[in-house]
Amino acid sequence: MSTAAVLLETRELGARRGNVELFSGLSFAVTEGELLTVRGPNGSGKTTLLRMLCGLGEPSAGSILWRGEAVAAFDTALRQGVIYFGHATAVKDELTAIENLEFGLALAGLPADNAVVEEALRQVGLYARRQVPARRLSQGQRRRLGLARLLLAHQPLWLLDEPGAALDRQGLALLAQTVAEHLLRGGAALVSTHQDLGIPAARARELLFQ
Amino acid sequence: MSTAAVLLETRELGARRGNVELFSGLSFAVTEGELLTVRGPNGSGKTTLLRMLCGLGEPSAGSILWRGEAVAAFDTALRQGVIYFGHATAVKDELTAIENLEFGLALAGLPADNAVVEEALRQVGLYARRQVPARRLSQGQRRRLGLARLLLAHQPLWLLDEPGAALDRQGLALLAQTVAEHLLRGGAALVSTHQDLGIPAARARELLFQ
Amino acid sequence: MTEREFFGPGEAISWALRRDLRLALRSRGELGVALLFFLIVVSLFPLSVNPDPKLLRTIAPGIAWVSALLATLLALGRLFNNDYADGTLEQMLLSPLPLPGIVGGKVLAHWISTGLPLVLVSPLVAVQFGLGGGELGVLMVSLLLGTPILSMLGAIGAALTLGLRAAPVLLALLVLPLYVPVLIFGAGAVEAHASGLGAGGHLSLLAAGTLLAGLATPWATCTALRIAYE
Amino acid sequence: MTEREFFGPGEAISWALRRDLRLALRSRGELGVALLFFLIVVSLFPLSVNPDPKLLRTIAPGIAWVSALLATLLALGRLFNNDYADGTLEQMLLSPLPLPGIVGGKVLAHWISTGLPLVLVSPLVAVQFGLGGGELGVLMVSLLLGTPILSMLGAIGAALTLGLRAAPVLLALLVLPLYVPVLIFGAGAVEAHASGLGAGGHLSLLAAGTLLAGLATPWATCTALRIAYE
Amino acid sequence: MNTDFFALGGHGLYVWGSYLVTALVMVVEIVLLRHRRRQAVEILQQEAELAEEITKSNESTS
Amino acid sequence: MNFYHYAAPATFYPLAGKLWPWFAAIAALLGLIGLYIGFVVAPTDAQQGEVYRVIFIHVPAAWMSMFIYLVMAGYCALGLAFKTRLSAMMASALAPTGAMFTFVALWTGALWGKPTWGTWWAWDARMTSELILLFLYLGFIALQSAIEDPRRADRAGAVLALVGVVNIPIIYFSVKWWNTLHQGASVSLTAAPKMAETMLWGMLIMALAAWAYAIAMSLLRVRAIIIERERQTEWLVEALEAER
Ligand code: HEM
Ligand SMILES: Nc1ncnc2c1ncn2[C@@H]1O[C@H](COP(=O)(O)OP(=O)(O)OP(=O)(O)O)[C@@H](O)[C@H]1O
Ligand SMILES: Nc1ncnc2c1ncn2[C@@H]1O[C@H](COP(=O)(O)OP(=O)(O)OP(=O)(O)O)[C@@H](O)[C@H]1O
Ligand SMILES: [Mg+2]
Ligand SMILES: [Mg+2]
Repeated sequence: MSTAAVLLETRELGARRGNVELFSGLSFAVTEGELLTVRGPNGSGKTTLLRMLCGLGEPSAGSILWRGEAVAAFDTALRQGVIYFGHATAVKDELTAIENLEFGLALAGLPADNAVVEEALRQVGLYARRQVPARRLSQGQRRRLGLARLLLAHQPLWLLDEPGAALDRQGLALLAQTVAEHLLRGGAALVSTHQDLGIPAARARELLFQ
Repeated sequence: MSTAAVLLETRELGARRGNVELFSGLSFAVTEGELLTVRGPNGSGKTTLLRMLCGLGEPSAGSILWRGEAVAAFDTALRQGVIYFGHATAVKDELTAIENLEFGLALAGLPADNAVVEEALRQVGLYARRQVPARRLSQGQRRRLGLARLLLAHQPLWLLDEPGAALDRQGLALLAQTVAEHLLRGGAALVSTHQDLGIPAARARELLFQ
Repeated sequence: MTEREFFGPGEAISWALRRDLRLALRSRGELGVALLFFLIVVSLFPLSVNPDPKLLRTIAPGIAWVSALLATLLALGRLFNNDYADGTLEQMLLSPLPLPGIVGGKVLAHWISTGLPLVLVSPLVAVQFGLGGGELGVLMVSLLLGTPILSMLGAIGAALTLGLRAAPVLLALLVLPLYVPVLIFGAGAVEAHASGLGAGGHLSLLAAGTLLAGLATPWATCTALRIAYE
Repeated sequence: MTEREFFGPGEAISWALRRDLRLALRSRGELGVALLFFLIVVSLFPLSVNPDPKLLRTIAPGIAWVSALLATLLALGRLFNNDYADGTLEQMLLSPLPLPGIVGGKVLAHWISTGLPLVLVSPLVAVQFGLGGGELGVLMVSLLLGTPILSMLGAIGAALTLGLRAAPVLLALLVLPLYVPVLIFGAGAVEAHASGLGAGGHLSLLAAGTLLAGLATPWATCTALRIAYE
Repeated sequence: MNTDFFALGGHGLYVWGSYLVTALVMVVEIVLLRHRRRQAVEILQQEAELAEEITKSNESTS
Repeated sequence: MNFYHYAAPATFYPLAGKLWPWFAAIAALLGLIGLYIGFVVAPTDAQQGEVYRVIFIHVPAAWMSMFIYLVMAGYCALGLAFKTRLSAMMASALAPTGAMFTFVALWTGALWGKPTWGTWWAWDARMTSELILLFLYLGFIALQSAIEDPRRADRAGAVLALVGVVNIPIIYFSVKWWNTLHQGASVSLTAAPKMAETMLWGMLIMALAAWAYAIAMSLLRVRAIIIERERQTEWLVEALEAER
C-alpha cells in the first residue's frame, strides 16, 4: 500500500485574492486510495484550493502536478481524471431528476445507461421523485442529485467542497459509504468540510488551514 | 415561566406541494423564551413550514395565529414581529459588508447606527473585511453576514432555516450564543437543522417530521 | 422584544431609492451604458435603410421612441431579478416597511437611471436625423413625460415574469403591447408639431397618463410580487 | 479507476444541442416567445410613423433586420447565464468533452430556437409592410444566411459579460456595433433586389461571413468563457 | 485685425468651437488622469492598513 | 537588457515617469508650431473660406483614432499570447485617449459639416464608421470597468479588442458599399500646389503633436494603472515614497 501511485501533487502552491495572501508554500501529494480532509475556518481558502486543483483558476505561485506532470488551468488530463463537486450543484431547474443525472453523467464523460441511472436515484432516495422538475426539490434533495452523480463516477480523483451541506443523517451516511467505496477501488478524494463526515478510510490525512 | 405568552400558534396546519401531502394536522404553539427545533429528513417539509409561518406562502389547510389572532400570508403583524433567515442570504454582491448590513437592518425596520453595525461585524469576524464587496466573501462569510443581522434584531420570533450551514466551529458557537441570548431576552426561535447546534435553552422542544 | 408599530411610505421610498441608486452607481458605468444602448439602436436604423435626409427626418420621432421603449425594456430585467435571485426580495415582502413604498422607490430609481438619461441624450438623436429645434424640444418633453409610464408599467411585467426561465422575452411580450399608447402619443406629439398641428394635446395626455400610472401601478406591482411567492 | 482517453467534438456538439433544445422546449413557449417579440417590435414601427404604404415598403427590410438583431440580442441572455449561475458552466469547462464542441452545440441550439423561427415568420412581415414576393424571398434568404452570424458573434459577447451586473445592456453595447455589417448586407440585399441591382453579391457575402464566423468564433468564445473563471 | 482673425470670415464659431472643445476634452482627460492617480494612491494606503488588520485578526484567532 | 526586463511593471514604472514629460513637451511644441501654420501661415481657401482650418485638428484626430485602436489591439494580442501584464495595461491605458480622439474627430467633423454641407451629420461611410469606432472604444472601456478582477478585465478586453479589429475593415467596407449604392457626399479643397503643401505640413505636424500627446497620456495612465494593480509590492511603495 505504501507504493500507491501519486495522483496529484502540489509544489509550493500559493494563492492570493486581491491583496490578501490566502496561503503559500503549500506542498502535498495525494496517492491512490487516500483521503485528504481539508479543514479550516470560514474564508481560509479551502474552496479556493479545491477550485485551483481541478483547474478552475490559476495559482499565484507554485505548481500542480497530475500523475507527475505539471498541468495548467483547464488541462485536458485533469479534466479526464478529476471530478469536482462544489457549492453550485449544476442542477437544472427545468429538467427532471432523471434528465439532470443523465446529462450530468454524459457531460462528465460517463456512460449514462437508463437502468443504472434509475438505480442510482433509488439509492439516493429520489426514485419516487425522478420525474419531478428539479425546481421542486428541496435543498437537500438537490445535493442528493449531485451525490447520485458521484455514485456512478469512476474518475480517480474526487474534489468535494462541503459535500455534507444540507444532507440529513441518512444522506451523510450514504455520502460516507460512497467515498469509502471509491477509496477502496483505488480512488482518492480531497474533501473540505466543517462537519465530521465519518468516512472510513485506510489512509486518511488532514490538511489544516490556519 | 409556564405563564409565558404564546407568540405563534398553528392549528391543524397542512401543506401540499403538487399532489404530495407534506404534512397535515400540525398543531403546536411557540411561547416566549422557547426554542423549537424542527428536524426531519431531506424533503420532509421543514423549509415549507418555516416559510409558511413567516407569511411566504399559504397553508393548504388549517390556520396560523400570531399572538392569538389568525393571520394570512404577508400579514402586517407578522411582518413586524418575525425575522426569517433562510437559504438565500439576501447579500448584495456589489455592496460592502457594512452597506449590506445597514440596508438589511433598515429593511427589517431596525435602527442601523454606524457604531453598532461595526461592533456586530467585529463579533462575526468580518470587521477586517467590512469594506470588501460581498462578492469576494467566502460561503461561510456570507452566512456570517446574515448572523450579524440576527445579532441586532429585536423581533420577538426568529425563524431560522439551517442557520448552521457553511459555518465553521467558531461560527456555530456564535450562532448558539446569539440564539440563547435572544431566548433569555424573552424571544422565541424556530430552528430547522440537520446538525446539532447545541443551543442552550431553558425550554426546548423538538418537532419531528416523518 | 417589542415591535415598532408604524413605518411610513416615505421611509420605504427613501430606503429603496438610496439602495438602488447606490447599486446602479456601484456597477460603474451602468448609467452610461443604458444610454449608449439607446444611441446605438437609434443609429442602427439609418444604416438599414436608404439614408435619405428627408426620409430620416420623417421616421426620426418613431425611431427615437421605439428605441426608448426597447432601452427601458432591457433595463427592466435588473429591476427585481437580482433581488429575487439573492433573496432580498423575500425580505422586502417580509419587511415591516410598506411594500408599495419600497416598490415605488425602486421604480423611481429605475427611471432616474434609465429614462432620465434618455431625455438628456435625445439632442444627439436630433443631430443624427436632422431634426429642427422645435421638434427636438417636443421630443424631449414627450420623453420626459412618457418614460416614467414606461418604467411603471414595466415594473408590473417584471414582477409577473419573476423567476421564469424565458423571463426577458416573456417580459417584452407582456409589456410592449401596453407601451403602444405611450408610443403613439409620444411619437405623435413630435409629428403633430412638425405638421403644425401643435403638440399640446398629445403632451397633456402623456402627463395625465404619468399621474394615473403613478397612482395605480404600485399596487398592481405589489400584488404581482406577492403572487410570485405563491 | 481508468480515464477514457478521447472524446470527439461530435459527442460534445450533440450533447449540448440535445440538452439546450430540450430546455428550450421545456420552458413552454420559449421558441414562440422570441418570435413574438420579433413580430411585436416589427409592428411597433407602423404605429410610430406615418403609415404611408410607400414609406413602409421602403423601410420594411431595415426594420425587419433591426428587429431580428434585437430579438437575437435579447435571447443571448439565456445562452450562458443560466448555466453560469447554477454551476453547469463550470462543469462544462471541467468536462472531458471538448469545449469548442459544447459551445458550438449551444450556439447551434440558440440559432435553431431564435434565428430559424425568425426566418419562418418573415412572410408575416412582408404582409404587414406590403412587400412583393421576390423581395420576401430575398429577405428570407438573407435572414437564413445572416442570423447564424448574429448568434455566433453574440456568443462571444455573452461569454465576455458573464456574471457582470450590467450584463444585458453591456452585451448590447459590445455586440451591436459588431452586427453592423450583417445588418447592412442583410437589409441591403432586399433593397438591391428591389432597385433591380440583384441581391447576389450581398447574399454571397453573408454566406461567406457565416462560414468564416463558424470557423473562428467558437475558439474566441471558449477563450472568453475560460477568462470568466480567471 | 484682431476681430477679423477671430471671426474667420463669419465661420469663427465653427472653427473656434472645434479647437476649444478639443482643448477642453484634453484638459478633462488630464484632470481625470490626475484624479485616477490620486485615488489609486489613496486606495493603496487604505488597503495597506486593511491588510494589516486582516493579518492581525487572523493571528489573534488562530 | 532584454524585452522582458522592460516589460516588468517594476522597471517600466520609473521609465514611464522619466519619459512622459519629454513627450508632453514635444506635443506642446509641435502643437504650437502646427497652430501657427494653421492659423497664420496657411492662406484662406478659395472655395471654403476660413472654415477649412478645422482640418488641422480634424484629420490628425481622425488618424489618431484609428491608429490608436490598432496599437491597442496589438498590445492585446501580445498580452493574450505571452501573458505579459504590461501590454494589457498599455492597452487599457490607450483606450480613453483613443476614445477622446474619436470624439474630437466626430465633433470637429460635425462643426465642419454644418457650414460646408449644411448639416451636422450625414450617414457617409467615413463618418458612420468613425461613430462605430467610438462605440467600440466605449464598449472596451465599459467592459473593462465592469469587471472587477484586473486579470479577467485585461483578458476579456483583449478578446473584445481583437474581435473588433477584425471587424473594423469589414465595417468600413460594408458601410462604404452601402452608402455608395445611393449617394456620394463630395467636398473638395481648392488644391493649389502651394496651398496643398502648407496644409500637408500643418496636418503632419499636428498629427505628430497628437501622437506625442497620446504617448504622454498613455504613459501617465499606465503609471496610474500600475499603482492600481501592483498594490502591495514593495518596490511600488518605495517608488511612491521616492516620488513624494
Ligand atoms: C462627423 C463628421 C466627420 C467624420 C466622423 C469624419 C471622419 C474623418 C476621418 C475618419 C478621416 C480620415 C480618413 C482617412 O485618413 O482615410 C477624415 C479625413 C478628412 N475629413 Fe472628415 N469627417 C467628418 C466630417 C468632415 C467634413 C464635414 C469635412 C469637410 C467638409 C471633412 C473633411 C475631411 C478631409 C478633407 C479629410 C482629409 C482627407 C484625407 O486625408 O483623405 N470631414 N474625416
Ligand atoms: N410541485 C411539487 N410537486 C411535488 N412535490 C413537490 C412540489 N414542490 C415541492 N415538492 C416537494 O416538497 C418537498 C419540499 O420540502 P422542503 O423544501 O420543505 O424540505 P425540507 O424539509 O426543507 O428539506 P431539506 O432538508 O432538504 O431542506 C420536497 O420533498 C419536494 O420534492
Ligand atoms: N478580491 C478579493 N479581495 C480580498 N479578499 C478576497 C478577494 N476574493 C476573495 N477574498 C477572500 O478570500 C477568501 C476566499 O476563501 P474561500 O472561499 O476559499 O474560503 P473557504 O475556506 O472555502 O471558506 P468557507 O468555509 O466559508 O467556505 C475569503 O476570505 C475572501 O474574503
Ligand atoms: Mg468554501
Ligand atoms: Mg430545507
